[in-house]
Amino acid sequence: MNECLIKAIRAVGEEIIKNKEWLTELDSAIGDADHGINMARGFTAVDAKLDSLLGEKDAAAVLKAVGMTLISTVGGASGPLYGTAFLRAAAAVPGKTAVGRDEVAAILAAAITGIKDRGKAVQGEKTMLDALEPAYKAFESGAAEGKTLAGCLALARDAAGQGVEYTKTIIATKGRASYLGERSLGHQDPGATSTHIILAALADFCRNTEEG
Amino acid sequence: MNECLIKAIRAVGEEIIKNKEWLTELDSAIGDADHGINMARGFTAVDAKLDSLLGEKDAAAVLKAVGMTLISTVGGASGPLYGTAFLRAAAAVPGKTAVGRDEVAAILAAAITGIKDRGKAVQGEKTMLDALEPAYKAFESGAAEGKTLAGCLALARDAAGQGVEYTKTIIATKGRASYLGERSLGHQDPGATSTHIILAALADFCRNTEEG
Amino acid sequence: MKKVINDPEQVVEEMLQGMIAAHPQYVRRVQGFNVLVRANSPVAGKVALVSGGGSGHEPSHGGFVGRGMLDGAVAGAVFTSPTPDQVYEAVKAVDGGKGVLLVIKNYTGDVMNFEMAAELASADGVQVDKVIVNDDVAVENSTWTVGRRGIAGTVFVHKIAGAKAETGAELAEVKRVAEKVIANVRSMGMALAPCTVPAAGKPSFVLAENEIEIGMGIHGEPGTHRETIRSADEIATHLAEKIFADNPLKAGDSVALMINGLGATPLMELYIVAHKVTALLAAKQVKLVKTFVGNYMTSLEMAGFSISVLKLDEELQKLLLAPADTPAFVQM
Amino acid sequence: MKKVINDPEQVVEEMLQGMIAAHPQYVRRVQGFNVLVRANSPVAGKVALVSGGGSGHEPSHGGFVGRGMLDGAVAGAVFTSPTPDQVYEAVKAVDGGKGVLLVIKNYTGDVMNFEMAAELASADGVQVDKVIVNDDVAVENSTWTVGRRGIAGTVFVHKIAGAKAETGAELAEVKRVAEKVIANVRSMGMALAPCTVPAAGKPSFVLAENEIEIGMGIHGEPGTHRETIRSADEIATHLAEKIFADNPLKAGDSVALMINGLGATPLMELYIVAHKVTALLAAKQVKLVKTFVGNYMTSLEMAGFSISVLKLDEELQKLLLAPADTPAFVQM
Ligand SMILES: Nc1ncnc2c1ncn2[C@@H]1O[C@H](COP(=O)(O)OP(=O)(O)O)[C@@H](O)[C@H]1O
Ligand SMILES: Nc1ncnc2c1ncn2[C@@H]1O[C@H](COP(=O)(O)OP(=O)(O)O)[C@@H](O)[C@H]1O
Ligand SMILES: [Mg+2]
Ligand SMILES: [Mg+2]
Ligand SMILES: [Mg+2]
Ligand SMILES: [Mg+2]
Repeated sequence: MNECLIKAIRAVGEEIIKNKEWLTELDSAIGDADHGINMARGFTAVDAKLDSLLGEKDAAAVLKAVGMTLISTVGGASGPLYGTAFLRAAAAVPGKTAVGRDEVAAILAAAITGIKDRGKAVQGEKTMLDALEPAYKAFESGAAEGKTLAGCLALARDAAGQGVEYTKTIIATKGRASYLGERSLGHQDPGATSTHIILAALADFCRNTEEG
Repeated sequence: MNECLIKAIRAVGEEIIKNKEWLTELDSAIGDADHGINMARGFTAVDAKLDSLLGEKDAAAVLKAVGMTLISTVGGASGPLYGTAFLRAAAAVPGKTAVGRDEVAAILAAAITGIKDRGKAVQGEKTMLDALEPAYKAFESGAAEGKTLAGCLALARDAAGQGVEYTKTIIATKGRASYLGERSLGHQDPGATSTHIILAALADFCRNTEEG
Repeated sequence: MKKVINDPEQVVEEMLQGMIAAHPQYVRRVQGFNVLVRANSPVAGKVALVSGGGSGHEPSHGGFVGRGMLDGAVAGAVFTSPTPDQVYEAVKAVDGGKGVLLVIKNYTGDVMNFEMAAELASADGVQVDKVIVNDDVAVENSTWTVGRRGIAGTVFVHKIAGAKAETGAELAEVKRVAEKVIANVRSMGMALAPCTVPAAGKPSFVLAENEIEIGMGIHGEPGTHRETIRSADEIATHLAEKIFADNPLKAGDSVALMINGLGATPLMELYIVAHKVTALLAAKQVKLVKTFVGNYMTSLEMAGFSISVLKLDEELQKLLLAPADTPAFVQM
Repeated sequence: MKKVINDPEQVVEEMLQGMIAAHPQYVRRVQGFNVLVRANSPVAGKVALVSGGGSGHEPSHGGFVGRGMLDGAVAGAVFTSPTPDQVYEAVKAVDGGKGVLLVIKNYTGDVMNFEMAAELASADGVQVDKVIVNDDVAVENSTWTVGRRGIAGTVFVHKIAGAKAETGAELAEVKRVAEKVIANVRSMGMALAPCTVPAAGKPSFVLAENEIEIGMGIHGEPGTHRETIRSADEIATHLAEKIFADNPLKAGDSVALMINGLGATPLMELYIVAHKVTALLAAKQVKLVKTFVGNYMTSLEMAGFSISVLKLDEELQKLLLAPADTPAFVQM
């Protein structure tokens, strides 16, 4: 199953790298034109790191390695934030060798807490949290309805997508975009967008796995 | 008659200033884009200087003041060259209170010697000499044929114009344009052009004076 | 994108190699990291200063590594904060036993990455403290933002805290002086033309032929607003007055002034700005102790400039005028 | 044309006023002239150095007026040699009784105007001599031209002859050293983008997005040829090899290196060039005594750079490393 986790993370990385230019373009509108570049650099390094973890049984060990790699390669604001999210995710699934629906729920919850601890933002400040928090809620409600992991992730992805749309309607009060004041209106947040991409990649990956 | 000289020099200045942009454009092709700016600055200063010379009877004094003014305001290569030309012109008409055909011939000859002494160029190096030397020759042949001052100056102007055309066909070996080597081919020399403008203005002025 | 580079992915690496090849008297590289430290680091018996941030602000920060200023500089990717492990290596390489002060420009990414590094180094038993520079008055409503940004005024922090550290002062003292500089320095910038992050390949924004951007940051991010270009005197007065409004000056005050080029603005234009700003200060009967005109905190090849005014007391003045010897800042 | 200026006709005047307002410790203006001299000029018992040329090359030359370098700098209109009367005033203001050396860049206008000034000053009984700098190897066939141009290598003449003058040496000695520098320094430049003379209002040439100009002068005049843009390493190698061909280096030789920005090129790119050129020198087993990277001899906001290599003997090396204290060049 951790082979599966590794594959899932690789799938996430592929999507991030595919969207490198788009994310950078979004960041050039309200930031400093590097979000895609940063994330792609990070997930390229993660991909290499995962090669050395192929035999790893412990999900927490994989997640921790991913977190450390992101922290040491992404930089900027998103590096410590996504990195911390993965480190906390690791701490949320100690010793687990299989990652199912409940584990993913715990991972999402821990990631949110980690991002909030590190970045001191709350929902509504035009950050990745505006995608991740609604995604987690949707995931939880899917789980309450007894949906599969893939089903829950599909809900999470859609909620994240709505969260991205929502970021267009608000003024940034955290991160670099906050310097723009009203000028940040109308633009979607790059970090929320990358969170959406990550969740979409995970949803796709799990649907294919469950179906295949 | 020196009132006339002063008026003639003012007429020259007007034409130079009118052609400021064009001369600069010519210089931007094979030089450093300042010949028109330099010459216009110089003749603007000359115009102001002439105000203080209205009562001056001595042609040499007027020409010397013009030369000094050009030297101290034009700068670049053309400043010392045109300035020296006027200083030498002054020396060629000591004490004269009237400037007729013979005086102008002496002035042109002295100017050429001055420019050559100062700039060490000869004809065919793509400089102002390529306009001035044929102009002087044409002036002299007109004088030999008994033409009036205006007639001689018309010949000089036309010869200078041909000289300008000739500069398009040669490679510069003096001044800034020489750095271009073959790339200076096809372009007319800015300094030859300003010499042509000066002679044309003088020819016009004298024709009007003789006719009027 | 037209640049003198080899590979957009290698610009930071090759720049750092160029810096150590050019200035071995001043700096060496911490092997395997994008960290420059003094050739003789660690300096025993001295608090060490570490700064850094995204690359593209050269000579900030590597150019200020040397006696009287920084001990170490960490270079992130272009306009991207360096990662904690890089900062951590810098701290370890420069610590001479008296502790390390991190000079951080106030950007979310910089603050988080440097703080994570401080946590790592503290866990190792290194005494680490930090100051956060936020001199940019363009960002007005700081209750609604993450606070003002750090821009060119940071160089005054390097200079003055660096001079203090050189006296053998304790970490708390060096930090106190750095915070005093931060409390007294204000800056604001503008841009005529954008810059292009090599890896992005195109300019981060576009300005019309008659448009300028006011309140520029130093990362190619847009400023606070755009306006039609005005005369140098009008622009300089506008920026200076925002600075004066935020940190009022009275007759008899002493200041240091920096007219900082953003990368592509010729010194001629910077001196034309200096001409106006020095006149504004003279009109206020403010004493100008020293003026710095040049490229200190750049934004790649952005055209534009920033003005920084630092109010000086006797302590700051003495430290400002103390000697410094670094690749990009030498003072007798 | 997008510039931080007030009036194209006033740029030199306002720049000079800005320079004296910014650096009263270093320079003062000769009243009524576009001449900057040391604050304490004339310095008695010392040969004085005067240089200058068109404006737009800042920090050349006013930025190099100060102890250990120039005594006076004359600023012409943008890219236009100053007039003899201006140079003459500079000579008079700095002559401390031991004579004055004029450092002239080899351009027809500069040479003629400075020579006319020398004639005026000599007639006054001032001991005046001159050297003409012609370091630019781009201009090859010097029998067909007025000879090579003077570009960034001129700064080495200022530095080294300035240091010699500071020792109290006689005019002939200072001149000898200046000529030795001229004999041993070679430079070559390139441009990515043109510049605009304020009074002209538009760029002096146009380059396509993928075109560069090789063998650039410093007056916005075209270079020797155009080519398609190549990598930094290739361009740097091309320029360096032209320099090496003109003044061959052998293992064990000592040199100083200058990677000079033309105005709009970020330090990052200059250091990428430095990375390559220092490697080429190392491969030749040449000893690199000191490397200067930055904007020393600019061409307004032109993008591009030049490389200068100065072969050093013991005398030149010692003088190069001697202290200097000027607005734009400080060395401990
Ligand atoms: N305090 C914060 N909390 C959560 N997310 C944040 C915070 N600050 C910034 N972000 C996220 O980081 C993204 C920008 O990341 P990136 O461009 O990589 O870093 P930087 O802004 O340092 O260049 C923003 O779009 C936003 O989603
Ligand atoms: N040695 C010389 N002898 C005669 N004329 C010269 C010489 N050198 C340059 N010129 C003339 O000067 C003109 C350029 O003048 P200008 O642009 O004002 O000076 P600069 O070249 O210093 O910028 C050239 O077009 C040429 O006609
Ligand atoms: Mg960003
Ligand atoms: Mg010219
Ligand atoms: Mg960034
Ligand atoms: Mg000129």
